[in-house]
Amino acid sequence: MIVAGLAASVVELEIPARGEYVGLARLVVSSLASSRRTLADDRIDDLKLALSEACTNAIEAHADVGDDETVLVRWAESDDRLEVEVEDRGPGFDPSTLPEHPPVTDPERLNFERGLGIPLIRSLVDEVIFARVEQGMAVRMVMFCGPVADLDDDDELAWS
Amino acid sequence: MIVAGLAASVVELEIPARGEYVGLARLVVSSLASSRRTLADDRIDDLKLALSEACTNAIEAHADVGDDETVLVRWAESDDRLEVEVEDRGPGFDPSTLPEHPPVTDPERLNFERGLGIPLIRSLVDEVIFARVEQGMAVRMVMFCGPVADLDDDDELAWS
Amino acid sequence: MDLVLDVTESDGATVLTVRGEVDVYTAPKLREKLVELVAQGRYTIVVDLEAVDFLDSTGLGVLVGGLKRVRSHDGELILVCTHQRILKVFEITGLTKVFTIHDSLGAAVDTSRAS
Amino acid sequence: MDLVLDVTESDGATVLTVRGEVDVYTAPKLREKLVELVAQGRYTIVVDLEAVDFLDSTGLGVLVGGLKRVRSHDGELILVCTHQRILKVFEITGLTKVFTIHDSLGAAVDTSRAS
Ligand SMILES: Nc1ncnc2c1ncn2[C@@H]1O[C@H](COP(=O)(O)OP(=O)(O)O)[C@@H](O)[C@H]1O
Ligand SMILES: Nc1ncnc2c1ncn2[C@@H]1O[C@H](COP(=O)(O)OP(=O)(O)O)[C@@H](O)[C@H]1O
Repeated sequence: MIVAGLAASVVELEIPARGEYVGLARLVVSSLASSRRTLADDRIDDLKLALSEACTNAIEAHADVGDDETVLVRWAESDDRLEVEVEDRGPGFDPSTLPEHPPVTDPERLNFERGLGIPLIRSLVDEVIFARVEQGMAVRMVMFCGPVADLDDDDELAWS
Repeated sequence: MIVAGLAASVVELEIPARGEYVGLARLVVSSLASSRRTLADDRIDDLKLALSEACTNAIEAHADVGDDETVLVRWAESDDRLEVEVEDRGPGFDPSTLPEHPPVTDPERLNFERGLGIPLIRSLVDEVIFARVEQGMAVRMVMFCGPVADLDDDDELAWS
Repeated sequence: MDLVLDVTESDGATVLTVRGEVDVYTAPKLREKLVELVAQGRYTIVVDLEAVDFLDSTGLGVLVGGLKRVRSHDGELILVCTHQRILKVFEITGLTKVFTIHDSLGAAVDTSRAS
Repeated sequence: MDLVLDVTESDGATVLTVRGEVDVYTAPKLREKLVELVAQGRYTIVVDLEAVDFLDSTGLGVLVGGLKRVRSHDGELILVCTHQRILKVFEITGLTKVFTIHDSLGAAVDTSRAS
Protein backbone atom coordinates (compact mmCIF):
# COMPACT_ATOMS: atom_id res chain seq x y z
CA MET A 1 0.00 0.00 0.00
CA ILE A 2 2.88 2.29 0.69
CA VAL A 3 3.60 4.44 -2.32
CA ALA A 4 6.38 3.53 -4.69
CA GLY A 5 8.48 6.56 -3.82
CA LEU A 6 9.12 5.20 -0.36
CA ALA A 7 9.70 1.63 -1.45
CA ALA A 8 13.45 1.52 -0.91
CA SER A 9 13.17 1.41 2.86
CA VAL A 10 10.10 -0.70 3.37
CA VAL A 11 10.05 -3.20 6.19
CA GLU A 12 7.09 -5.53 6.67
CA LEU A 13 6.17 -7.50 9.72
CA GLU A 14 3.35 -10.00 9.64
CA ILE A 15 2.14 -11.29 12.99
CA PRO A 16 -0.65 -13.61 14.08
CA ALA A 17 -3.71 -11.58 15.17
CA ARG A 18 -3.08 -12.27 18.84
CA GLY A 19 -2.31 -9.93 21.70
CA GLU A 20 0.98 -11.57 22.56
CA TYR A 21 2.51 -10.23 19.33
CA VAL A 22 1.73 -6.54 19.82
CA GLY A 23 4.89 -6.15 21.91
CA LEU A 24 6.94 -7.45 18.99
CA ALA A 25 5.36 -4.91 16.64
CA ARG A 26 6.23 -2.14 19.12
CA LEU A 27 9.80 -3.42 19.38
CA VAL A 28 10.24 -3.40 15.60
CA VAL A 29 8.76 0.05 15.11
CA SER A 30 10.66 1.64 17.96
CA SER A 31 13.90 0.03 16.82
CA LEU A 32 13.39 1.35 13.28
CA ALA A 33 12.40 4.77 14.58
CA SER A 34 15.44 5.04 16.86
CA SER A 35 17.83 4.28 14.04
CA ARG A 36 16.40 7.41 12.45
CA ARG A 37 18.44 10.04 14.23
CA THR A 38 16.12 12.90 13.42
CA LEU A 39 13.20 11.64 15.51
CA ALA A 40 13.24 12.74 19.15
CA ASP A 41 12.78 10.12 21.86
CA ASP A 42 9.37 11.38 22.95
CA ARG A 43 8.11 11.24 19.37
CA ILE A 44 9.36 7.66 19.11
CA ASP A 45 7.27 6.91 22.20
CA ASP A 46 4.28 8.60 20.58
CA LEU A 47 4.63 6.50 17.45
CA LYS A 48 5.09 3.34 19.51
CA LEU A 49 1.90 4.03 21.44
CA ALA A 50 -0.10 4.87 18.30
CA LEU A 51 1.13 1.66 16.66
CA SER A 52 0.15 -0.32 19.72
CA GLU A 53 -3.37 1.12 19.59
CA ALA A 54 -3.71 0.37 15.88
CA CYS A 55 -2.47 -3.22 16.33
CA THR A 56 -4.81 -3.77 19.27
CA ASN A 57 -7.76 -2.61 17.17
CA ALA A 58 -6.65 -4.79 14.25
CA ILE A 59 -6.43 -7.82 16.52
CA GLU A 60 -9.79 -7.11 18.11
CA ALA A 61 -11.34 -6.71 14.66
CA HIS A 62 -10.29 -10.29 14.02
CA ALA A 63 -11.78 -11.65 17.22
CA ASP A 64 -15.08 -12.21 15.41
CA VAL A 65 -13.62 -13.67 12.26
CA GLY A 66 -11.34 -16.18 13.99
CA ASP A 67 -7.75 -15.70 15.01
CA ASP A 68 -5.99 -17.62 12.29
CA GLU A 69 -5.75 -14.26 10.62
CA THR A 70 -2.65 -12.11 10.55
CA VAL A 71 -1.97 -8.43 10.97
CA LEU A 72 0.49 -6.69 8.70
CA VAL A 73 2.66 -3.85 9.93
CA ARG A 74 4.40 -1.92 7.19
CA TRP A 75 7.14 0.62 7.76
CA ALA A 76 8.37 3.05 5.15
CA GLU A 77 10.52 6.11 5.36
CA SER A 78 11.76 8.87 3.15
CA ASP A 79 13.72 12.06 3.74
CA ASP A 80 10.94 13.91 5.44
CA ARG A 81 8.66 11.31 6.96
CA LEU A 82 8.07 7.94 8.55
CA GLU A 83 4.97 5.97 7.75
CA VAL A 84 3.62 3.01 9.67
CA GLU A 85 0.63 1.15 8.34
CA VAL A 86 -1.38 -1.52 10.12
CA GLU A 87 -3.57 -3.69 7.98
CA ASP A 88 -6.10 -6.27 9.08
CA ARG A 89 -8.58 -8.67 7.51
CA GLY A 90 -11.45 -7.70 9.76
CA PRO A 91 -14.86 -6.22 8.93
CA GLY A 92 -13.64 -2.62 8.77
CA PHE A 93 -15.38 0.41 10.26
CA ASP A 94 -16.14 4.05 9.67
CA PRO A 95 -14.03 6.23 11.97
CA SER A 96 -16.30 9.23 11.43
CA THR A 97 -19.24 7.59 13.17
CA LEU A 98 -17.61 6.58 16.44
CA PRO A 99 -19.62 7.43 19.58
CA GLU A 100 -18.39 10.32 21.74
CA HIS A 101 -17.60 9.87 25.39
CA PRO A 102 -19.20 11.93 28.13
CA PRO A 103 -16.79 14.64 29.35
CA VAL A 104 -14.25 13.42 31.89
CA THR A 105 -15.88 15.43 34.65
CA ASP A 106 -19.15 13.57 34.22
CA PRO A 107 -19.45 10.68 36.72
CA GLU A 108 -20.84 8.69 33.81
CA ARG A 109 -17.36 8.78 32.30
CA LEU A 110 -16.35 5.85 34.47
CA ASN A 111 -18.66 3.60 32.52
CA PHE A 112 -16.44 3.86 29.48
CA GLU A 113 -13.34 1.71 29.68
CA ARG A 114 -12.89 1.71 25.95
CA GLY A 115 -12.91 3.97 22.94
CA LEU A 116 -9.67 5.75 23.82
CA GLY A 117 -7.51 4.15 21.14
CA ILE A 118 -8.48 6.18 18.10
CA PRO A 119 -8.47 9.56 19.91
CA LEU A 120 -4.97 8.67 21.14
CA ILE A 121 -3.75 7.78 17.65
CA ARG A 122 -5.17 11.04 16.29
CA SER A 123 -3.36 13.16 18.82
CA LEU A 124 -0.05 11.26 18.82
CA VAL A 125 0.85 11.17 15.14
CA ASP A 126 1.09 13.98 12.62
CA GLU A 127 -1.33 12.42 10.24
CA VAL A 128 -3.56 9.38 10.24
CA ILE A 129 -5.56 7.88 7.41
CA PHE A 130 -8.16 5.17 7.88
CA ALA A 131 -9.03 3.26 4.74
CA ARG A 132 -10.97 0.20 3.82
CA VAL A 133 -8.74 -2.07 1.81
CA GLU A 134 -9.62 -5.08 -0.28
CA GLN A 135 -9.88 -7.52 2.59
CA GLY A 136 -10.14 -5.38 5.69
CA MET A 137 -9.01 -2.12 7.18
CA ALA A 138 -5.76 -0.21 7.00
CA VAL A 139 -4.59 2.55 9.31
CA ARG A 140 -1.67 4.61 8.11
CA MET A 141 0.15 6.83 10.59
CA VAL A 142 2.63 9.44 9.47
CA MET A 143 5.32 11.30 11.39
CA PHE A 144 7.08 14.20 9.76
CA CYS A 145 10.72 14.40 10.70
CA GLY A 146 14.13 15.34 9.48
CA PRO A 147 14.59 17.76 6.62
CA VAL A 148 11.06 18.70 5.65
CA ALA A 149 10.90 18.36 1.90
CA ASP A 150 8.60 20.15 -0.52
CA LEU A 151 5.12 19.47 0.80
CA ASP A 152 3.57 20.20 -2.58
CA ASP A 153 4.16 16.69 -3.80
CA ASP A 154 0.85 15.43 -2.58
CA ASP A 155 1.42 12.37 -4.71
CA GLU A 156 3.57 10.95 -1.99
CA LEU A 157 0.60 10.91 0.31
CA ALA A 158 -1.69 9.23 -2.16
CA TRP A 159 -3.42 6.30 -0.61
CA SER A 160 -3.16 3.50 -3.10
CA MET B 1 7.53 -22.37 2.90
CA ILE B 2 6.98 -23.30 6.51
CA VAL B 3 4.80 -26.37 6.75
CA ALA B 4 1.11 -26.03 7.43
CA GLY B 5 1.32 -27.74 10.83
CA LEU B 6 3.26 -24.83 12.24
CA ALA B 7 1.19 -22.13 10.60
CA ALA B 8 -0.55 -20.86 13.70
CA SER B 9 2.52 -19.12 15.07
CA VAL B 10 4.15 -17.82 11.94
CA VAL B 11 5.77 -14.40 12.01
CA GLU B 12 7.27 -12.92 8.88
CA LEU B 13 9.72 -10.07 8.60
CA GLU B 14 10.67 -8.65 5.24
CA ILE B 15 13.69 -6.32 5.17
CA PRO B 16 15.59 -4.53 2.44
CA ALA B 17 18.69 -6.54 1.43
CA ARG B 18 21.02 -4.14 3.23
CA GLY B 19 23.38 -4.70 6.13
CA GLU B 20 21.74 -2.09 8.32
CA TYR B 21 18.67 -4.30 8.72
CA VAL B 22 20.39 -7.45 9.98
CA GLY B 23 20.30 -6.08 13.53
CA LEU B 24 16.51 -5.76 13.27
CA ALA B 25 16.21 -9.38 12.16
CA ARG B 26 18.32 -10.44 15.16
CA LEU B 27 16.14 -8.36 17.47
CA VAL B 28 12.94 -9.95 16.19
CA VAL B 29 14.26 -13.50 16.37
CA SER B 30 15.79 -13.12 19.81
CA SER B 31 12.64 -11.46 21.11
CA LEU B 32 10.49 -14.31 19.77
CA ALA B 33 12.92 -16.91 21.10
CA SER B 34 13.01 -15.37 24.59
CA SER B 35 9.26 -15.41 24.89
CA ARG B 36 9.61 -19.16 24.46
CA ARG B 37 10.45 -20.13 28.03
CA THR B 38 11.86 -23.53 27.14
CA LEU B 39 14.87 -22.21 25.21
CA ALA B 40 17.95 -21.50 27.33
CA ASP B 41 19.70 -18.15 26.97
CA ASP B 42 22.81 -19.58 25.35
CA ARG B 43 20.70 -21.38 22.76
CA ILE B 44 18.91 -18.11 22.01
CA ASP B 45 22.34 -16.58 21.38
CA ASP B 46 23.21 -19.50 19.09
CA LEU B 47 20.06 -19.01 17.07
CA LYS B 48 20.63 -15.26 16.91
CA LEU B 49 24.14 -15.76 15.56
CA ALA B 50 23.04 -18.39 13.02
CA LEU B 51 20.27 -16.05 11.84
CA SER B 52 22.74 -13.21 11.50
CA GLU B 53 25.03 -15.38 9.35
CA ALA B 54 22.15 -16.48 7.13
CA CYS B 55 20.90 -12.89 6.69
CA THR B 56 24.42 -11.68 5.89
CA ASN B 57 24.75 -14.33 3.19
CA ALA B 58 21.32 -13.51 1.81
CA ILE B 59 22.23 -9.84 1.61
CA GLU B 60 25.58 -10.56 -0.01
CA ALA B 61 23.87 -12.82 -2.54
CA HIS B 62 21.90 -9.75 -3.61
CA ALA B 63 24.93 -7.53 -3.99
CA ASP B 64 25.25 -8.68 -7.61
CA VAL B 65 21.59 -8.48 -8.49
CA GLY B 66 21.00 -4.98 -7.10
CA ASP B 67 19.85 -4.06 -3.63
CA ASP B 68 16.24 -3.20 -4.33
CA GLU B 69 15.63 -6.77 -3.34
CA THR B 70 14.34 -7.89 0.01
CA VAL B 71 15.17 -10.70 2.39
CA LEU B 72 12.40 -12.62 4.09
CA VAL B 73 12.80 -13.97 7.61
CA ARG B 74 10.14 -16.43 8.65
CA TRP B 75 9.62 -17.68 12.17
CA ALA B 76 7.47 -20.66 13.08
CA GLU B 77 7.15 -22.67 16.20
CA SER B 78 5.39 -25.74 17.46
CA ASP B 79 5.49 -27.74 20.68
CA ASP B 80 8.88 -29.24 20.10
CA ARG B 81 10.75 -26.87 17.81
CA LEU B 82 11.50 -23.42 16.51
CA GLU B 83 12.15 -22.82 12.86
CA VAL B 84 13.72 -19.75 11.32
CA GLU B 85 13.94 -19.48 7.59
CA VAL B 86 15.85 -16.87 5.59
CA GLU B 87 14.90 -16.51 1.97
CA ASP B 88 16.61 -14.42 -0.69
CA ARG B 89 16.20 -13.70 -4.39
CA GLY B 90 19.86 -14.22 -5.21
CA PRO B 91 21.54 -16.70 -7.57
CA GLY B 92 21.59 -19.54 -5.01
CA PHE B 93 24.49 -21.91 -4.37
CA ASP B 94 25.33 -25.50 -3.61
CA PRO B 95 26.45 -25.81 0.02
CA SER B 96 28.07 -29.20 -0.64
CA THR B 97 30.71 -27.72 -2.92
CA LEU B 98 32.08 -24.98 -0.69
CA PRO B 99 35.89 -24.80 -0.52
CA GLU B 100 37.57 -26.04 2.66
CA HIS B 101 39.84 -23.80 4.68
CA PRO B 102 43.40 -24.75 5.54
CA PRO B 103 43.62 -25.97 9.16
CA VAL B 104 43.85 -23.15 11.69
CA THR B 105 47.43 -24.08 12.54
CA ASP B 106 48.55 -23.44 8.96
CA PRO B 107 49.95 -19.89 8.52
CA GLU B 108 47.98 -19.81 5.26
CA ARG B 109 44.82 -19.72 7.38
CA LEU B 110 45.24 -15.99 7.80
CA ASN B 111 44.50 -15.51 4.12
CA PHE B 112 40.92 -16.52 4.67
CA GLU B 113 38.79 -13.84 6.22
CA ARG B 114 35.64 -15.42 4.95
CA GLY B 115 33.84 -18.70 4.64
CA LEU B 116 33.08 -19.03 8.35
CA GLY B 117 29.35 -18.33 8.16
CA ILE B 118 28.03 -21.67 7.01
CA PRO B 119 30.25 -23.76 9.30
CA LEU B 120 28.99 -21.59 12.16
CA ILE B 121 25.35 -22.08 11.21
CA ARG B 122 25.89 -25.84 10.97
CA SER B 123 27.36 -26.07 14.43
CA LEU B 124 24.98 -23.64 16.15
CA VAL B 125 21.57 -24.99 15.22
CA ASP B 126 20.15 -28.48 15.58
CA GLU B 127 19.29 -28.81 11.95
CA VAL B 128 19.85 -26.73 8.83
CA ILE B 129 18.42 -27.20 5.38
CA PHE B 130 19.61 -25.29 2.33
CA ALA B 131 17.21 -25.28 -0.57
CA ARG B 132 16.86 -23.54 -3.86
CA VAL B 133 13.45 -21.94 -4.01
CA GLU B 134 11.59 -20.51 -6.92
CA GLN B 135 13.40 -17.20 -7.00
CA GLY B 136 16.50 -17.70 -4.90
CA MET B 137 17.81 -19.56 -1.91
CA ALA B 138 16.25 -20.49 1.42
CA VAL B 139 18.05 -21.53 4.57
CA ARG B 140 15.95 -23.12 7.26
CA MET B 141 17.36 -23.47 10.73
CA VAL B 142 15.69 -25.62 13.36
CA MET B 143 16.12 -25.69 17.12
CA PHE B 144 14.53 -28.50 19.10
CA CYS B 145 13.23 -27.36 22.43
CA GLY B 146 10.55 -27.86 24.99
CA PRO B 147 8.64 -31.07 25.22
CA VAL B 148 10.12 -33.21 22.46
CA ALA B 149 7.19 -34.61 20.58
CA ASP B 150 7.03 -37.81 18.58
CA LEU B 151 9.90 -37.49 16.14
CA ASP B 152 8.34 -40.06 13.83
CA ASP B 153 6.19 -37.49 12.13
CA ASP B 154 8.78 -36.66 9.50
CA ASP B 155 6.02 -34.90 7.62
CA GLU B 156 6.52 -31.88 9.77
CA LEU B 157 10.03 -31.53 8.47
CA ALA B 158 9.01 -31.74 4.84
CA TRP B 159 10.55 -28.95 2.83
CA SER B 160 7.79 -27.59 0.73
CA MET C 1 7.34 -8.20 27.68
CA ASP C 2 5.90 -9.32 30.93
CA LEU C 3 3.76 -7.77 33.56
CA VAL C 4 4.75 -8.32 37.17
CA LEU C 5 2.29 -7.44 39.93
CA ASP C 6 3.08 -7.20 43.63
CA VAL C 7 0.72 -6.40 46.47
CA THR C 8 2.16 -5.01 49.69
CA GLU C 9 0.78 -3.28 52.73
CA SER C 10 2.43 0.04 53.47
CA ASP C 11 1.35 1.95 56.55
CA GLY C 12 -2.03 0.29 56.39
CA ALA C 13 -2.54 1.08 52.71
CA THR C 14 -2.79 -1.54 49.98
CA VAL C 15 -0.13 -0.90 47.36
CA LEU C 16 -0.22 -2.64 43.99
CA THR C 17 3.14 -2.32 42.26
CA VAL C 18 3.01 -2.79 38.50
CA ARG C 19 6.17 -3.60 36.52
CA GLY C 20 6.55 -4.02 32.77
CA GLU C 21 4.25 -3.31 29.87
CA VAL C 22 0.49 -2.93 30.15
CA ASP C 23 -1.16 -3.68 26.82
CA VAL C 24 -3.90 -5.81 25.30
CA TYR C 25 -1.93 -8.95 26.17
CA THR C 26 -1.10 -8.17 29.79
CA ALA C 27 -4.00 -5.90 30.86
CA PRO C 28 -6.32 -8.82 31.74
CA LYS C 29 -3.85 -9.84 34.45
CA LEU C 30 -4.02 -6.35 35.94
CA ARG C 31 -7.82 -6.34 35.75
CA GLU C 32 -8.01 -9.69 37.57
CA LYS C 33 -5.75 -8.46 40.32
CA LEU C 34 -7.84 -5.32 40.88
CA VAL C 35 -11.05 -7.36 40.94
CA GLU C 36 -9.45 -9.73 43.44
CA LEU C 37 -8.34 -6.91 45.75
CA VAL C 38 -11.79 -5.34 45.75
CA ALA C 39 -13.33 -8.77 46.41
CA GLN C 40 -11.05 -8.96 49.46
CA GLY C 41 -12.59 -5.76 50.71
CA ARG C 42 -9.69 -3.47 49.83
CA TYR C 43 -11.37 -0.36 48.57
CA THR C 44 -8.51 2.10 48.80
CA ILE C 45 -5.69 1.00 46.58
CA VAL C 46 -2.48 2.74 45.62
CA VAL C 47 -1.32 1.64 42.15
CA ASP C 48 2.39 2.30 41.73
CA LEU C 49 3.14 2.81 38.02
CA GLU C 50 6.75 3.93 38.46
CA ALA C 51 8.16 0.71 36.99
CA VAL C 52 5.74 0.63 34.07
CA ASP C 53 7.59 0.91 30.75
CA PHE C 54 4.56 1.12 28.55
CA LEU C 55 0.85 1.69 29.03
CA ASP C 56 -1.74 1.96 26.30
CA SER C 57 -5.50 2.54 26.19
CA THR C 58 -6.21 -1.04 27.20
CA GLY C 59 -4.30 -0.38 30.43
CA LEU C 60 -6.11 2.94 30.92
CA GLY C 61 -9.41 1.15 30.50
CA VAL C 62 -8.51 -1.35 33.21
CA LEU C 63 -7.55 1.47 35.59
CA VAL C 64 -10.84 3.28 34.85
CA GLY C 65 -12.66 0.01 35.57
CA GLY C 66 -10.78 -0.35 38.85
CA LEU C 67 -11.60 3.21 39.85
CA LYS C 68 -15.26 2.62 39.16
CA ARG C 69 -15.19 -0.53 41.25
CA VAL C 70 -13.57 1.03 44.34
CA ARG C 71 -15.71 4.18 44.10
CA SER C 72 -18.83 2.04 44.22
CA HIS C 73 -17.59 1.12 47.71
CA ASP C 74 -16.71 4.74 48.49
CA GLY C 75 -13.07 3.85 48.06
CA GLU C 76 -10.33 5.36 45.94
CA LEU C 77 -7.70 4.31 43.40
CA ILE C 78 -4.61 6.48 43.78
CA LEU C 79 -1.86 6.39 41.17
CA VAL C 80 1.86 6.97 41.57
CA CYS C 81 3.48 8.12 38.35
CA THR C 82 6.22 10.57 37.45
CA HIS C 83 7.35 9.35 34.05
CA GLN C 84 6.36 11.82 31.37
CA ARG C 85 5.94 8.99 28.87
CA ILE C 86 3.20 7.40 30.99
CA LEU C 87 1.64 10.62 32.31
CA LYS C 88 1.17 11.77 28.75
CA VAL C 89 -1.37 9.00 28.10
CA PHE C 90 -3.47 10.25 31.01
CA GLU C 91 -3.13 13.85 29.89
CA ILE C 92 -4.17 13.33 26.28
CA THR C 93 -7.23 11.36 27.30
CA GLY C 94 -8.20 13.87 29.99
CA LEU C 95 -7.98 11.18 32.64
CA THR C 96 -5.68 13.28 34.82
CA LYS C 97 -8.97 14.91 35.86
CA VAL C 98 -10.44 11.57 36.87
CA PHE C 99 -7.53 10.02 38.75
CA THR C 100 -5.56 11.26 41.73
CA ILE C 101 -1.96 11.02 40.57
CA HIS C 102 0.94 11.44 42.98
CA ASP C 103 4.62 11.78 42.33
CA SER C 104 5.73 9.60 45.22
CA LEU C 105 4.53 6.49 46.95
CA GLY C 106 4.74 8.23 50.31
CA ALA C 107 2.37 11.00 49.25
CA ALA C 108 -0.01 8.46 47.73
CA VAL C 109 -0.05 6.37 50.90
CA ASP C 110 -0.73 9.50 53.00
CA THR C 111 -3.66 10.37 50.76
CA SER C 112 -5.00 6.84 50.95
CA ARG C 113 -4.96 6.93 54.75
CA ALA C 114 -6.73 10.25 54.81
CA SER C 115 -9.53 8.95 52.58
CA MET D 1 22.92 -1.16 17.00
CA ASP D 2 26.00 0.93 16.79
CA LEU D 3 29.67 0.26 16.98
CA VAL D 4 31.78 2.59 19.09
CA LEU D 5 35.55 2.47 18.76
CA ASP D 6 38.06 4.11 21.09
CA VAL D 7 41.82 4.12 20.82
CA THR D 8 43.85 4.71 23.96
CA GLU D 9 47.45 4.24 24.97
CA SER D 10 47.90 2.13 28.08
CA ASP D 11 51.39 1.59 29.43
CA GLY D 12 52.81 2.12 25.96
CA ALA D 13 50.41 -0.33 24.34
CA THR D 14 47.78 0.64 21.79
CA VAL D 15 44.36 -0.41 23.03
CA LEU D 16 41.34 -0.47 20.71
CA THR D 17 38.14 -0.68 22.73
CA VAL D 18 35.16 -1.99 20.79
CA ARG D 19 31.62 -1.40 22.02
CA GLY D 20 28.36 -2.62 20.52
CA GLU D 21 27.58 -5.10 17.78
CA VAL D 22 30.05 -6.23 15.13
CA ASP D 23 28.23 -7.48 12.08
CA VAL D 24 28.09 -7.00 8.31
CA TYR D 25 26.89 -3.42 8.81
CA THR D 26 29.44 -2.28 11.38
CA ALA D 27 32.49 -4.46 10.58
CA PRO D 28 33.79 -2.12 7.85
CA LYS D 29 34.22 0.57 10.50
CA LEU D 30 36.34 -1.80 12.58
CA ARG D 31 38.39 -2.82 9.54
CA GLU D 32 39.09 0.82 8.67
CA LYS D 33 40.23 1.55 12.19
CA LEU D 34 42.63 -1.41 12.21
CA VAL D 35 44.03 -0.43 8.80
CA GLU D 36 44.48 3.13 10.08
CA LEU D 37 46.33 2.01 13.22
CA VAL D 38 48.71 -0.19 11.22
CA ALA D 39 49.29 2.67 8.78
CA GLN D 40 50.29 4.76 11.80
CA GLY D 41 52.96 2.19 12.58
CA ARG D 42 51.14 0.55 15.47
CA TYR D 43 51.86 -3.12 15.01
CA THR D 44 51.03 -4.41 18.45
CA ILE D 45 47.40 -3.78 19.20
CA VAL D 46 45.22 -4.90 22.07
CA VAL D 47 41.59 -5.23 20.97
CA ASP D 48 39.29 -5.08 23.98
CA LEU D 49 36.09 -6.99 23.19
CA GLU D 50 34.63 -6.86 26.71
CA ALA D 51 31.88 -4.40 25.73
CA VAL D 52 30.96 -6.23 22.53
CA ASP D 53 27.38 -7.51 22.66
CA PHE D 54 27.46 -9.42 19.44
CA LEU D 55 30.11 -10.62 16.99
CA ASP D 56 29.53 -12.71 13.92
CA SER D 57 31.75 -14.17 11.20
CA THR D 58 32.08 -10.81 9.47
CA GLY D 59 33.66 -9.47 12.66
CA LEU D 60 35.88 -12.54 12.96
CA GLY D 61 37.02 -12.01 9.39
CA VAL D 62 38.01 -8.42 10.15
CA LEU D 63 40.00 -9.54 13.19
CA VAL D 64 41.75 -12.25 11.13
CA GLY D 65 42.57 -9.57 8.53
CA GLY D 66 43.96 -7.32 11.27
CA LEU D 67 46.07 -10.12 12.67
CA LYS D 68 47.50 -10.85 9.24
CA ARG D 69 48.33 -7.18 8.78
CA VAL D 70 50.19 -6.73 12.08
CA ARG D 71 52.00 -10.07 11.74
CA SER D 72 53.38 -8.94 8.38
CA HIS D 73 55.15 -6.29 10.47
CA ASP D 74 56.13 -8.84 13.10
CA GLY D 75 53.49 -7.35 15.35
CA GLU D 76 50.62 -8.93 17.23
CA LEU D 77 46.89 -8.53 17.73
CA ILE D 78 45.91 -9.46 21.27
CA LEU D 79 42.29 -9.89 22.26
CA VAL D 80 40.61 -9.29 25.60
CA CYS D 81 37.44 -11.31 25.97
CA THR D 82 35.76 -13.15 28.82
CA HIS D 83 32.16 -13.37 27.69
CA GLN D 84 31.24 -16.93 26.86
CA ARG D 85 28.84 -15.70 24.18
CA ILE D 86 31.67 -14.08 22.23
CA LEU D 87 34.39 -16.63 23.06
CA LYS D 88 32.16 -19.34 21.66
CA VAL D 89 32.44 -17.88 18.16
CA PHE D 90 36.24 -18.15 18.33
CA GLU D 91 36.03 -21.66 19.73
CA ILE D 92 33.68 -23.09 17.11
CA THR D 93 35.76 -21.69 14.28
CA GLY D 94 39.02 -22.89 15.83
CA LEU D 95 40.32 -19.32 15.94
CA THR D 96 41.21 -19.59 19.63
CA LYS D 97 44.31 -21.34 18.24
CA VAL D 98 45.13 -18.37 16.03
CA PHE D 99 44.55 -15.48 18.42
CA THR D 100 46.03 -14.73 21.80
CA ILE D 101 42.99 -14.16 23.99
CA HIS D 102 43.32 -12.72 27.48
CA ASP D 103 40.78 -12.43 30.23
CA SER D 104 41.88 -8.98 31.38
CA LEU D 105 43.15 -5.83 29.79
CA GLY D 106 46.10 -5.77 32.19
CA ALA D 107 47.30 -9.20 31.13
CA ALA D 108 46.86 -8.28 27.46
CA VAL D 109 48.86 -5.08 27.86
CA ASP D 110 51.63 -7.00 29.64
CA THR D 111 51.78 -9.48 26.76
CA SER D 112 51.84 -6.66 24.23
CA ARG D 113 54.83 -5.04 25.94
CA ALA D 114 56.70 -8.33 26.05
CA SER D 115 56.26 -8.89 22.33
N1 LIG E 1 -9.20 -1.96 12.55
C1 LIG E 1 -10.49 -1.89 12.93
N2 LIG E 1 -11.41 -2.71 12.34
C2 LIG E 1 -12.70 -2.65 12.72
N3 LIG E 1 -13.17 -1.83 13.68
C3 LIG E 1 -12.32 -0.98 14.28
C4 LIG E 1 -10.94 -0.98 13.95
N4 LIG E 1 -10.34 -0.03 14.71
C5 LIG E 1 -11.30 0.50 15.48
N5 LIG E 1 -12.50 -0.07 15.25
C6 LIG E 1 -13.79 0.26 15.88
O1 LIG E 1 -13.67 1.54 16.49
C7 LIG E 1 -14.00 1.45 17.86
C8 LIG E 1 -13.19 2.45 18.67
O2 LIG E 1 -11.83 2.11 18.67
P1 LIG E 1 -10.87 2.67 19.79
O3 LIG E 1 -11.02 4.13 19.85
O4 LIG E 1 -9.51 2.16 19.52
O5 LIG E 1 -11.41 2.07 21.14
P2 LIG E 1 -11.59 0.57 21.61
O6 LIG E 1 -10.79 -0.29 20.72
O7 LIG E 1 -11.13 0.58 23.02
O8 LIG E 1 -13.07 0.31 21.49
C9 LIG E 1 -13.73 0.01 18.24
O9 LIG E 1 -14.47 -0.40 19.35
C10 LIG E 1 -14.14 -0.72 16.97
O10 LIG E 1 -15.54 -0.90 16.94
N1 LIG F 1 22.17 -17.30 0.34
C1 LIG F 1 23.22 -17.51 -0.46
N2 LIG F 1 23.10 -17.30 -1.79
C2 LIG F 1 24.15 -17.50 -2.63
N3 LIG F 1 25.36 -17.92 -2.21
C3 LIG F 1 25.54 -18.13 -0.91
C4 LIG F 1 24.49 -17.95 0.04
N4 LIG F 1 24.96 -18.28 1.28
C5 LIG F 1 26.25 -18.63 1.09
N5 LIG F 1 26.61 -18.54 -0.21
C6 LIG F 1 27.92 -18.86 -0.79
O1 LIG F 1 28.64 -19.65 0.14
C7 LIG F 1 29.88 -19.04 0.46
C8 LIG F 1 30.29 -19.35 1.88
O2 LIG F 1 29.41 -18.70 2.78
P1 LIG F 1 29.86 -18.45 4.26
O3 LIG F 1 30.36 -19.73 4.84
O4 LIG F 1 28.76 -17.80 4.98
O5 LIG F 1 31.09 -17.46 4.17
P2 LIG F 1 31.19 -16.01 3.54
O6 LIG F 1 29.81 -15.48 3.38
O7 LIG F 1 32.02 -15.27 4.52
O8 LIG F 1 31.91 -16.21 2.22
C9 LIG F 1 29.67 -17.57 0.18
O9 LIG F 1 30.88 -16.91 -0.12
C10 LIG F 1 28.74 -17.62 -1.03
O10 LIG F 1 29.47 -17.81 -2.22
